[in-house]
Amino acid sequence: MMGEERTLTLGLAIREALHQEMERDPTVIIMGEDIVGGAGSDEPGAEDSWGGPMGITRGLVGKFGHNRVRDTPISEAGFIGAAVGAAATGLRPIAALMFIDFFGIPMDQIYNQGAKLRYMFGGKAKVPMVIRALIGAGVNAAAQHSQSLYSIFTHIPGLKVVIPTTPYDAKGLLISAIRDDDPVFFLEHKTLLGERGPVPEEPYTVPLGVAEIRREGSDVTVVAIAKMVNVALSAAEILESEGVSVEVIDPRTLSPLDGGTILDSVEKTGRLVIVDEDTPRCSLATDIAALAADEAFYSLEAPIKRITAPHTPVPFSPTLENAYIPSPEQVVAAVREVMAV
Amino acid sequence: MMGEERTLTLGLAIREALHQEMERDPTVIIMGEDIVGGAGSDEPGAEDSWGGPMGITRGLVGKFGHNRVRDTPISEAGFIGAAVGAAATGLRPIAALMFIDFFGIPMDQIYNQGAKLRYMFGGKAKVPMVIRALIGAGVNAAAQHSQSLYSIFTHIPGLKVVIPTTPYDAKGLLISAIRDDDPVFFLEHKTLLGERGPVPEEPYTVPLGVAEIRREGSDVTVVAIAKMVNVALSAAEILESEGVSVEVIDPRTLSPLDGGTILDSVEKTGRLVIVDEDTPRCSLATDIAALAADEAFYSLEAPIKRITAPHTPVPFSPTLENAYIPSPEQVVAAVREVMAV
Amino acid sequence: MDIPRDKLLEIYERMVTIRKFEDRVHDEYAAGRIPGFVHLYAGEEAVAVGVCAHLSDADSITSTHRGHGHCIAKGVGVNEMMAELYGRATGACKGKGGSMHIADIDRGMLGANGIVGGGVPLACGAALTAQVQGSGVVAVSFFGDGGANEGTFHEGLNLAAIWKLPAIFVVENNRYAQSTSVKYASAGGDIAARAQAYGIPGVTVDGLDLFDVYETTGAAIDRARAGDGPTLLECQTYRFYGHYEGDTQGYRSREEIEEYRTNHCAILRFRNRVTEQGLVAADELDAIDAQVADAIDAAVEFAANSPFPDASEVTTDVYVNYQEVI
Amino acid sequence: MDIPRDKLLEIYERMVTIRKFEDRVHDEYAAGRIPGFVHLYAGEEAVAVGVCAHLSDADSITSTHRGHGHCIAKGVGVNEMMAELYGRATGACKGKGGSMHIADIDRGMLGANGIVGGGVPLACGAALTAQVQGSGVVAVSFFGDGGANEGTFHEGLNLAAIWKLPAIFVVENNRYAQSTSVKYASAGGDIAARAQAYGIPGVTVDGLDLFDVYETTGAAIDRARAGDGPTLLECQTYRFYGHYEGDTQGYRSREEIEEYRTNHCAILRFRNRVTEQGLVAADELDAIDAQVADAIDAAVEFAANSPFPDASEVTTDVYVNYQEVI
Ligand SMILES: Cc1ncc(C[n+]2csc(CCOP(=O)(O)OP(=O)(O)O)c2C)c(N)n1
Ligand SMILES: Cc1ncc(C[n+]2csc(CCOP(=O)(O)OP(=O)(O)O)c2C)c(N)n1
Ligand SMILES: [Mg+2]
Ligand SMILES: [Mg+2]
Repeated sequence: MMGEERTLTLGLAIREALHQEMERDPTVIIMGEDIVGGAGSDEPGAEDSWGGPMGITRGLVGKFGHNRVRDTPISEAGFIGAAVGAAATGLRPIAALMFIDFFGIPMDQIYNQGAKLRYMFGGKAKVPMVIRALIGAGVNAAAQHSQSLYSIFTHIPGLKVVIPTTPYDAKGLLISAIRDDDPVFFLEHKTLLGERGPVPEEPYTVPLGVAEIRREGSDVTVVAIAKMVNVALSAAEILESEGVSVEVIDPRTLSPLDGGTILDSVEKTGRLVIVDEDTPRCSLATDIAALAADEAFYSLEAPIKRITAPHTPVPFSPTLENAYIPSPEQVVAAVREVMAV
Repeated sequence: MMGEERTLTLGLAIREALHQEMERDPTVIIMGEDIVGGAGSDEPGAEDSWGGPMGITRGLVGKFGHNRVRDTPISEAGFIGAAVGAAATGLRPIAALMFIDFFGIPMDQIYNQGAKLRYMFGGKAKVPMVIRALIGAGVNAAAQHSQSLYSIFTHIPGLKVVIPTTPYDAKGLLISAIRDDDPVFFLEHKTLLGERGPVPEEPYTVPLGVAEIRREGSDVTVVAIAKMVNVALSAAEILESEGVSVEVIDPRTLSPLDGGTILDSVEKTGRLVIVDEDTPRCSLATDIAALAADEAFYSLEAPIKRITAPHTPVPFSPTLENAYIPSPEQVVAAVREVMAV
Repeated sequence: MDIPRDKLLEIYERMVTIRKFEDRVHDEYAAGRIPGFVHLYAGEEAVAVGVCAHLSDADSITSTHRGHGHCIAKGVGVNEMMAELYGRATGACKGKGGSMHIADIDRGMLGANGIVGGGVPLACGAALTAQVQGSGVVAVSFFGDGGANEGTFHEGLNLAAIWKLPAIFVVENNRYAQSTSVKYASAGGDIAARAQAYGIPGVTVDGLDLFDVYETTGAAIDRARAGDGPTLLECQTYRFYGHYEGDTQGYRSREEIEEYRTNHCAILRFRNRVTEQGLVAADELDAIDAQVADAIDAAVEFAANSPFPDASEVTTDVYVNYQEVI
Repeated sequence: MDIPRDKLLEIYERMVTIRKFEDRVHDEYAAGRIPGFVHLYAGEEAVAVGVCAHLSDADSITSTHRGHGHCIAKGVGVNEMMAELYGRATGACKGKGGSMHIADIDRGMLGANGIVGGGVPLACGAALTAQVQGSGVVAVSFFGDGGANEGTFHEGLNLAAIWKLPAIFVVENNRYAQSTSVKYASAGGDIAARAQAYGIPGVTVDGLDLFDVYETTGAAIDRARAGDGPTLLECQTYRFYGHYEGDTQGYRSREEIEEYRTNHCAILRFRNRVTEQGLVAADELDAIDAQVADAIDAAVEFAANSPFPDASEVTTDVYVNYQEVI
C-alpha cells in the first residue's frame, strides 16, 4: 500500500497503543470490570467475550495473560486504589473506570491517595498509572452515563488530564500517558471512538501539555475540548462563508494546559470563544477565559464568550439532550457577537 | 444588657441555628461520626462527650434524643447516602462530613444521587438536606485535612454551596440552608469558627444567593471567599494608607452566585482581583474572572488578577503552609499591579 | 403463608405485565424507537413481584439499572413507563430520566439507578425516615450479585444493622454481572452468608419461585416492622435477555438461556402451581394475559403519540428554587 | 513458633522505641513544638511490632492516621520521623507530610493515612505488584475497628480473596473509633468473623500479647506466600493516649485507662515473659531502654536543630514532570 496512509478508528488506535506498550514494558498491566469478559464461565469461548464497554481491550488477555490483564469485581474504590498501590510499588497499571460518571466511588483513592502520595511523601514516591474512562453526552445515556467532569480532575493538583480528539492523537497521547510517571486521566469521548483517521503502525508519542491548532485563522480564537473540536470546526466552516476566519485550538491535554498556544492565538486574533461540553461553573471554559483575561488582556477586543452545557444534569430525551450539548449554531452566534464589536 | 448586642463565636452561632431549627421542625435530624460522642460506652457521662470535631453539636442529643441525633459508623457513603434517601422521603437531614477532604468517599451519593434525583425524576422529588463540612488550611493539618474544594461542588448542577464568614451570616445562612428544599453544602472554615460577632438570639435567615459588600471602595473590586475575606480586608487597610480605595465583596453563597453584585462593583471600579484559597485550576477564582471577562468586559481597565493557593496539595510544615495560603501581601501586590495601569 | 386469591391474580398480572413489557421494549429497541441504554428484567419477575406484593405506596424501594420490573411490581403505570423510555413529555420522569432513572416517588419507587450499588444507602435513608417518624413502613433495596461487591453494600448493611432499620436487602443473583460470573467476582461464593458479618439473618431464596420469594420477604418485613432490623435475601434467578440491549452474550451459551426460558420460567411455574392446586382457573389467567397484551399495546400507542419535551425543559427541575435573591 | 534471641531483642527495642517516641511526642506536642493533628500509638506496640517482625524492606505496609508505631516497627529512623513531626526539611517527607502522612517508601512503609480505610486498597495494590512480579513479598494493611466499617474494607477484602493476593489485613481493634465504642458502630460484634463473608480465614488475636501476634501473623504470611490468599487478623488492643493529642476523653474512664496501662501493658508482658523464661536477661533489656531513651533525645535534638523547608519547596514534588512541552 505504498503511499497510502493506514487509517484506524480512535477506538482501535487506543487498542493498538495498549498492545504495543504492554509488549514493550512488562510492568504495564491493565484492569477493570469486564475488560476481558466471561470471567468465571465454564462455557468454552466465553473468555474475552466483552473487552470493556466498547470492546477495545478485546484480544489483550490472549497475548498477555491473566496475570497482566485482569477483570475486576464491581468495586471501583477497591481496584482503582489497588492500581494506585501497584503504581507506587513498581507497576504501571492502566485502570478502566468505564464511565467517568462513576468517579464518585473511587474518588478518594484517586485524589487523596494517587494524586497526593508523591507530595505527601516529600517526592519519594511516584505513581505512574493511567485511568481510562468514557466521557460525554450524545447517546441518550442520561444523567449518570453522559457527563464530562474533566474540570474536576483538572482542578486536582497531582493529576494530569488528557483528551484525544483524533485517532493519531489517541495513540500517541496514550503511549505518552502510559510512559508518564504521574497519574493520568485518559478520557475518551464516546462519540469519537468511531472516528477514523491516519495512524502510523509503529509506536510514537504525542507529548502531554501541547495544544494543536486544528484550523488556522486570524479573526477569532475558538478553544474547544473533545467533541467540541468538531463542533467548532463545523462552526468555522459556516463562518468562513461569512468571511470570518476562525482559529480552532484543541488543547488535547487539560492538565498541564498549553496556555502559551492559546495566548499566542488570542494575541493574534483579539477575540476568544471557548466551547466546552462540561457544565459551566468552575470549568475549563472559565479556566481558559480567566487565563486570557489576565495574560492576554491587552489584546482582547471583545468580551470572552463561553459556550457550554447548561448548569443541569444531562437529560435523557433526544430533544433535551440536543438542547444540552453545545451546537455549531451556538458557536456561530457567539463568534458573530464578538465579531460585531 | 439593653443596647448591648449579644456576641457569639461562629461555631456557637451554628450551634444555635441547629437548636432552633430542630426545635421548630421535627423533620430536621442530624447525623455524623461522633456528633454526639461516647456511643456504646457503659461509662456514665460518656454520652455527648464529643459533639463533632469542634464540639458544635454537643447538647443536641439531650434535647432532641437519639432518634433525631445520631452518631454513625465511619461509613460516609452509607450515612450520607442515607441522608439523601431520608431527604427524598420526608426528613430534612443535616449530615456532618467532618472534613470536606473526605468527600471522595460519599461523592457518588452526593453528586449522582442527591444532586440529580430531582432532575432525573422529572421534578417529582426534592432532596432537602444539608451537608456540613470543615474546610481550609491554617492549622497544619496537612494534605488530607486542609483542602477547600468548594470549586468542585459549585461545578455540580443540583447542589448549592454556602460559606459563611461572620457569626451573623453563619446562623442566618444555616437556617436558610436547613429550610431550603435543595441539597446544600454548608462549609465552615476551621480558622473562622472562633471568630466572634453580633448574633441576634431569635431565629432569622440570610438568603442564599446574595453577596455582601464587606467594605465599600471605588478603585478596585476584590472578591474574596471564606477566610480570604479577612485577608482581603487586611490588604484593603494597607492599601487605604496608599490612597487606594478597595471594595471587598464576600459572595457568601458560591452556588447560586450573586453575579449581579460583583458585576455592579466591577462596573464601578473597573478593576477586579479575586482571592481564593482553593487551588487555581477550574476554580471559583476562574469562574468569577470569566464572568467579568464576559459581562463586565467594557468596564475593565486592567487585567483580572487571581490570587489563589498554588496547584499543589496542602503541605504540613508551617513554613510551607504559610507560603501556600494567599496572604494580604499578595493581594496588595496584585492590587498595586492593576492600579498601575 | 396463604396468599389470598385476589393477591394471586394481582401477582400474576404484575409478572405477566413485566414479561410482556420487556419483550415489547426489546422489539421497540431493536426497531430503533427507544434510544439509550436499556437493561431488561424478563426472567426475574418473581423477585420484584414476590417482594413488592407485600408493599404499599408508602413503602419505598430502590432499584438498579434493570429497573422496569421493580417499577411495574411497585405499581407504576405502563403508559408513563413506556413514554419515559420513548423520551416523551408524558413519561414518568417527563423524559428526563429514561430507562436507567425511571421512577415514581408517589408510588415509593425511588428510581432505577445507573450506579451499581447506588441504591443501598438510599434505601437505608427511606428506612431511617420510617424509623424516625414511627410510620411502620419499610424500605427495600434491590441490587445485583455484582452490586454486592460495592462498598455501599457493606456500609449500608452495617448501618441498617446497628440502627435496626426497617430495611430489606434483596440481592438478585442472576449469576452474571455484565459478562462476569458471580463465581469469579464474589469471594466466599455465598452472598446470603455475608449477612452474618452484620449479625443479621441472610436467607437464600429460590428467586424463580414466587412463593418462596413471597414467604421469605413476608418474614423479613415482619421482622423489620417489629423493630428487629434488616434482613438480607439472596434470590437466585436468571435474566432472559442480554445484559443490555445489544449484548452479544458470548459469555453464556444459547442452551443455558433456552434451558432457563423453557424449564425455569417463573411465570409458568406460578401458573402451573396455582392452576394445579385449583387456586385459580386457567382461563382467568388467560384473560389476564389478553388484558395485559392490550395494555402494553396501548402503552406503546400512548408513548408513540406523546410529544417530546420542549427543548426549554432542559433547564427546569434542577432545583426547587435557584433564584439569586437581590 | 520459636523466636530467635536476636529477634527478641530487636522486637523489644522496637516496642520500647515506639513507646518512648510516643511519650515524647506527647510532651513535645503539649509544649507547642509539634504542630498539626497527632494520634499516638502507645499501648498498641505489640501489634505493629509483632506483625512487622516478619517483614523486610521489600514487603509493604499501609498504615493509618495513627502511624508512628507502624513506621518504627517497619524500621523507619526516629530522627527523620521526629524531624517530620517538627515540620523540618530533614524529615522523612521533607516536612510536607507530617504525622498523618509520615512514610518511607524505601522501607516499604506506604504512609500513614489521613483517610480512615484509605490504606486497604493500596495494600491490595502492593500485593498485586508482588503477585504480578512473582517476587514473593507480601503486603500488610493496618487499620482500626472503625476503619473496618468503610466500604474499602469490603472491596479490598473481596478483591484480595478472589485474586488470592499475598495480603494480610490487620484490624487494630482498640475498642474505640474517636469516642465511639466498637460495640455501637460494628454490627455483628466480631470483626474477625467478617472474613467468612469472603471465604478467607479470620483470626482473633490478643493484640497485647506480642507472641500471639507474631505467631498468627507468621501463619498468615506463610499462607500468603504459598499463594493461598489473604488473611484477616483482628488484634484486640488498647490505646493509652486520647484519640488525638488534645482529646479530653470523656467517653472512657481514668480507671479503664489506668487498668490497661498498669495491667495490660504489652511491653511489660513481653519483658516478664522473656525474662521469666530466661530467654533474655533483664539487664540486656535495661540496656536497650537506656539506648532507646538516648536515641529519642537525639531525635528531638536532630529535629529541633534542623532547618524548616524553604518556602519555595511548596510547589515541588507535586509531579515527576509537569512541563508544558512547547
Ligand atoms: C458504579 C458502577 N460501576 C459499573 C457500572 C457498569 N455496570 C452496569 S450494570 C453492571 C453489572 C451489574 O451486575 P449485577 O449487579 O449483578 O446486576 P445485573 O445486571 O446482573 O442485574 C455494571 C458493571 C455501573 N453502572 N456503575
Ligand atoms: C474517611 C474518614 N472519615 C473520618 C475520619 C475522621 N477520623 C479520624 S480517625 C477516626 C477514628 C478511627 O477509628 P479506628 O479506625 O478505630 O482507628 P483508631 O483511631 O482507633 O486507631 C475518625 C473517624 C477520617 N480521618 N477519614
Ligand atoms: Mg447480576
Ligand atoms: Mg479504634
